[in-house]
Amino acid sequence: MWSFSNIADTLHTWLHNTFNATLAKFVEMVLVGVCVISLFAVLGLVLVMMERKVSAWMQIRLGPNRVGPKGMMQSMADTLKLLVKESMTPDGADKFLFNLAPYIAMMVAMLLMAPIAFARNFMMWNLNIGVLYVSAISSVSVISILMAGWASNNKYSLLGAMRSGAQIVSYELSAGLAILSIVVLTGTLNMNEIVLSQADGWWIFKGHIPVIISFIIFIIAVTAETNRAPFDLAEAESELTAGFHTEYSGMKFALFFLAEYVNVFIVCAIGATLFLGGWMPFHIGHWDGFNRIMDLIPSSLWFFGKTFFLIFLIMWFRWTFPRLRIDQLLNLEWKYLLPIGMFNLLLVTAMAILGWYF
Amino acid sequence: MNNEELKTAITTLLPTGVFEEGGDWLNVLLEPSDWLPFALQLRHQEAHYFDYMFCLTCIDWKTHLTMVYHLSSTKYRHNLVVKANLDKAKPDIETVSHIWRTAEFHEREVYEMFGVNFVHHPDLRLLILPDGWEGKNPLRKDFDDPVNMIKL
Amino acid sequence: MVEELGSNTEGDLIINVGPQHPATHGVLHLVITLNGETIKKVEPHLGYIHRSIEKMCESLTYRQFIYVTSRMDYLSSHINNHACALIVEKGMQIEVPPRAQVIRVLMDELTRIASHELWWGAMAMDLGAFTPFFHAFREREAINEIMEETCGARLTMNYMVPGGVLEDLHPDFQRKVKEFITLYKRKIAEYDDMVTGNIIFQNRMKGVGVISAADAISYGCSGPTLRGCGVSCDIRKIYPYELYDKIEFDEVLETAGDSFARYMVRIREMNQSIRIIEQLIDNIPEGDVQAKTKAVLKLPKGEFYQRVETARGEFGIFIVSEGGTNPYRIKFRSPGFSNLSALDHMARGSKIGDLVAMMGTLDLVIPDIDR
Amino acid sequence: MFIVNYIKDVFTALKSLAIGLRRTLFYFTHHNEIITEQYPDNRATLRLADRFKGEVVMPHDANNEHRCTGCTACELACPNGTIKVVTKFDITPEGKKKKAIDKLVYHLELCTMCNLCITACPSDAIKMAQTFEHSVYDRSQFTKVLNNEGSKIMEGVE
Repeated sequence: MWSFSNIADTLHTWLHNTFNATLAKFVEMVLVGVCVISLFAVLGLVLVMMERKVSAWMQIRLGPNRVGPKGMMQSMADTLKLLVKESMTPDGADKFLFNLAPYIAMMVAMLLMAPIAFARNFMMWNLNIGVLYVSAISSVSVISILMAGWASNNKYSLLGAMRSGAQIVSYELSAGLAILSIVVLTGTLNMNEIVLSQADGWWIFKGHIPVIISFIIFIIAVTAETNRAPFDLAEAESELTAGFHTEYSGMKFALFFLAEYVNVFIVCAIGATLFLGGWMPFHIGHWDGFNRIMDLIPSSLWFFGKTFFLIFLIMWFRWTFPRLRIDQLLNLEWKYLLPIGMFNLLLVTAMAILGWYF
Repeated sequence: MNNEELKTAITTLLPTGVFEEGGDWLNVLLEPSDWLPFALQLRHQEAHYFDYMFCLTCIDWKTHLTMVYHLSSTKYRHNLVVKANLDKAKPDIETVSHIWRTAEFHEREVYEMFGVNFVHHPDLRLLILPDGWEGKNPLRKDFDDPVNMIKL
Repeated sequence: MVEELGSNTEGDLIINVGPQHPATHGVLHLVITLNGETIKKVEPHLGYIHRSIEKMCESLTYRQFIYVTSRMDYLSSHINNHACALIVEKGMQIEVPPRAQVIRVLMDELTRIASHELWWGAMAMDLGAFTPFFHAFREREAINEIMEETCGARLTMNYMVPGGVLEDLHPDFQRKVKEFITLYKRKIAEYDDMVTGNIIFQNRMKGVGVISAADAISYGCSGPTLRGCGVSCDIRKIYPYELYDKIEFDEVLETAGDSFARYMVRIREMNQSIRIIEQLIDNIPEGDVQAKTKAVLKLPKGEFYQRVETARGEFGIFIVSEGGTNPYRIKFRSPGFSNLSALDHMARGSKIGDLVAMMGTLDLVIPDIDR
Repeated sequence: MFIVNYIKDVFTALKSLAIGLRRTLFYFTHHNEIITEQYPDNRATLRLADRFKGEVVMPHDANNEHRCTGCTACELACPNGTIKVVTKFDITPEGKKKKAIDKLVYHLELCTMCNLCITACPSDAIKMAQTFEHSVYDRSQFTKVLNNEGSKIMEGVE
């Protein structure tokens, strides 16, 4: 049976047999680059489509249904439209930073892809400090937003960027604490090992209530970190028109847009890895028959299924809740999420020491 | 208070006021110079308590302008119409925007539409007309705009 | 612009909200002075949709000027038309047939519900929740269909004429209205689920945009804005017109004076409107829908004032007649204009996000303000 | 006590959010609640209310005859100057001059569908049509002549 890891291995051996080591390495790097970029494009299209359909059905609408079968090509058409649009740089903007910002947003999203385990034995970089790497790199995305807001020379953008700065810096903490609780339980920072530690059950089931609390905190914090409603203060439409990307148009806007969706995918992938067992199939105790059927489903499907479930969750929040105000947003973090998260970490640590998990 | 009672009460307040007949409400016509002290009494005297100004406008009678103030009381539910005739060449009247805050916007509207000058108004600027509007006041009868007004 | 405002200090941020801005629902232009996120001053600049309807009406006859008022507060155009019809009837002492009176009240209340539905959706959207907007339109659509069938239009109905209404009710009217009432009663609970009960929404609304009763009266606020402060000001109750003194309904009052109070007034007012409709829908008397009027209407010399309660507050018409076929001077006292003047007072010291919540609960309709 | 209130706050907040989430999930899964009308596709079945005020038209019968006497009542009733009646004099067989319409010009772009012209018309010559797709490429196309080419007044209409 084929799987991603088999394909990768076959390709690896073939390349090394055909070319010399340096060239083979180079070709592999190019291939990985192409894969990441195409994954980016596909993810952008799929997630935009998904968002539009989810929102439409919640809003008793049909959603896009004209372009292509069942409207599936709609986001393709939109991308095409954005590509051919004039990408303007306003007078008085800091041109270099203004044009740089979307690429930084993009680059951050790309870098975050590296340590994610997409399927059994299939990841770009089996990094031993994967979790730390992810939390470190994801903080960089705030720089692109601040840069965009400042360089636009627009007051709305500036306000949006400042809001976003305060927001991301605060919510990093609770996201970090939630991640830490799983690290405490597994004793490793390696994404692959975290997945492997869940072979006998996902952490959300194994870890009792403290892990469920961490999971809820994680979901809330990453929703805020990716600037999605109800925490979309950085682009709050009814207050700041479009926040930090008010002045962006055409492809530069599309890059921000894409980066937002890819960020959503990545944080959901991390959430799925940490709490829902990554590519690990769903197993129930000693039901061997059931477990074997579950094993038949490819590991990549498990991974994407869980990730998309979490993405749906975040979209569901977006289309249900009103937006918070900036002071309430910070209140929520500093008065509720952070204390609860810290206390919860204490519980998890006690649990880990005493071995009170399955 | 009904109109008759109001009439006697106001006569004591303002002996020079002229009452006009007709309409649902009591109409009193006064000199512009009497307006501010009279307004203060209407607002603050417990027996009258006209705390709600629901309409403020002006009429261009070609020979003169007439300010019309519609007052009402949320406590006693009585209404009063106060009018003051203004000289068209020098239409000055004291502002009442510090007594009824709603008058601030309404007076700005009357200022630009009729050219009435409200003395001591805190912020007498154009409100509805575009910045830098020059020329006549649109709601006066002699205003003519051959471009934007469609003649039927 | 900066020089004009005068009172600025170093470090203040001056932002133009509008004329094209998602939260202003039209072409309202607010110049706000900010200190960080905190609002120091809000200054409305009006007139982007000013059509000088008052001047236009001076050249229209008493039959014609009714239709211009539909274009002012387009969400409660029926009630505006009603005020016009009432003032002509008052001036000429026209007796309106009982059937026409009932129809008018029914239409007024349906319009009020439709207006509040749109407000509810738009208000939730201002606060960042998009879904309620579409749900509100489902109920509003049902009303629009009823209007379309009977009045022949969906927004600017032009159904009131001096002396009655234009045409008799459509045969389906009663059935459709009853269907709407069932739909409404089923769906109104969802409004609480999605918006009213939501903790984020409540935190955004409670204690925001507080105005005291005395200030609200001084600013000339009316309608839900004033009733949210606990001041009884429903024209239907205190100066009844048409049938309203014979109908049972409660004036909705809240005491907090904040955005949430104004919100609750509107939500509860919809239920009262449903109550009025339920009372009348089975008791429409038979008879004419239009009184016999002269071909040319002439108001006697004098001054006339008529106030009605629109969805936004007290709408008044002041007509000075010289006895001719046209009004000599006409003044529309629009509720939005006075309500807007209180915005600066409410907004000082709150955050930008709150400004949106305040504008939402004031329910601003820009043509109503600019006229 | 503070801790109890704190926890209570968190739970009531979460509960209120869950209620909202349940409501949107209901609509997400119940597609029969969708109310979208796919407009250009349902043109064939779309029927507007009989009283819908779309535009003013002048009905003609099979003999290309209308009921308009050219009395200009509609022109006078219109608040916006939408209708312009251009009259001419026909010579009747008896040799008398008779007033009739040459053209009834209607400016759709000025019309507010107020129905005043219809109520003013003494001979029911004009009525409201239920059309609503009024978009055209050029503004001049909004100016319409309501009576057909070569049409004349119906017998017996005064």
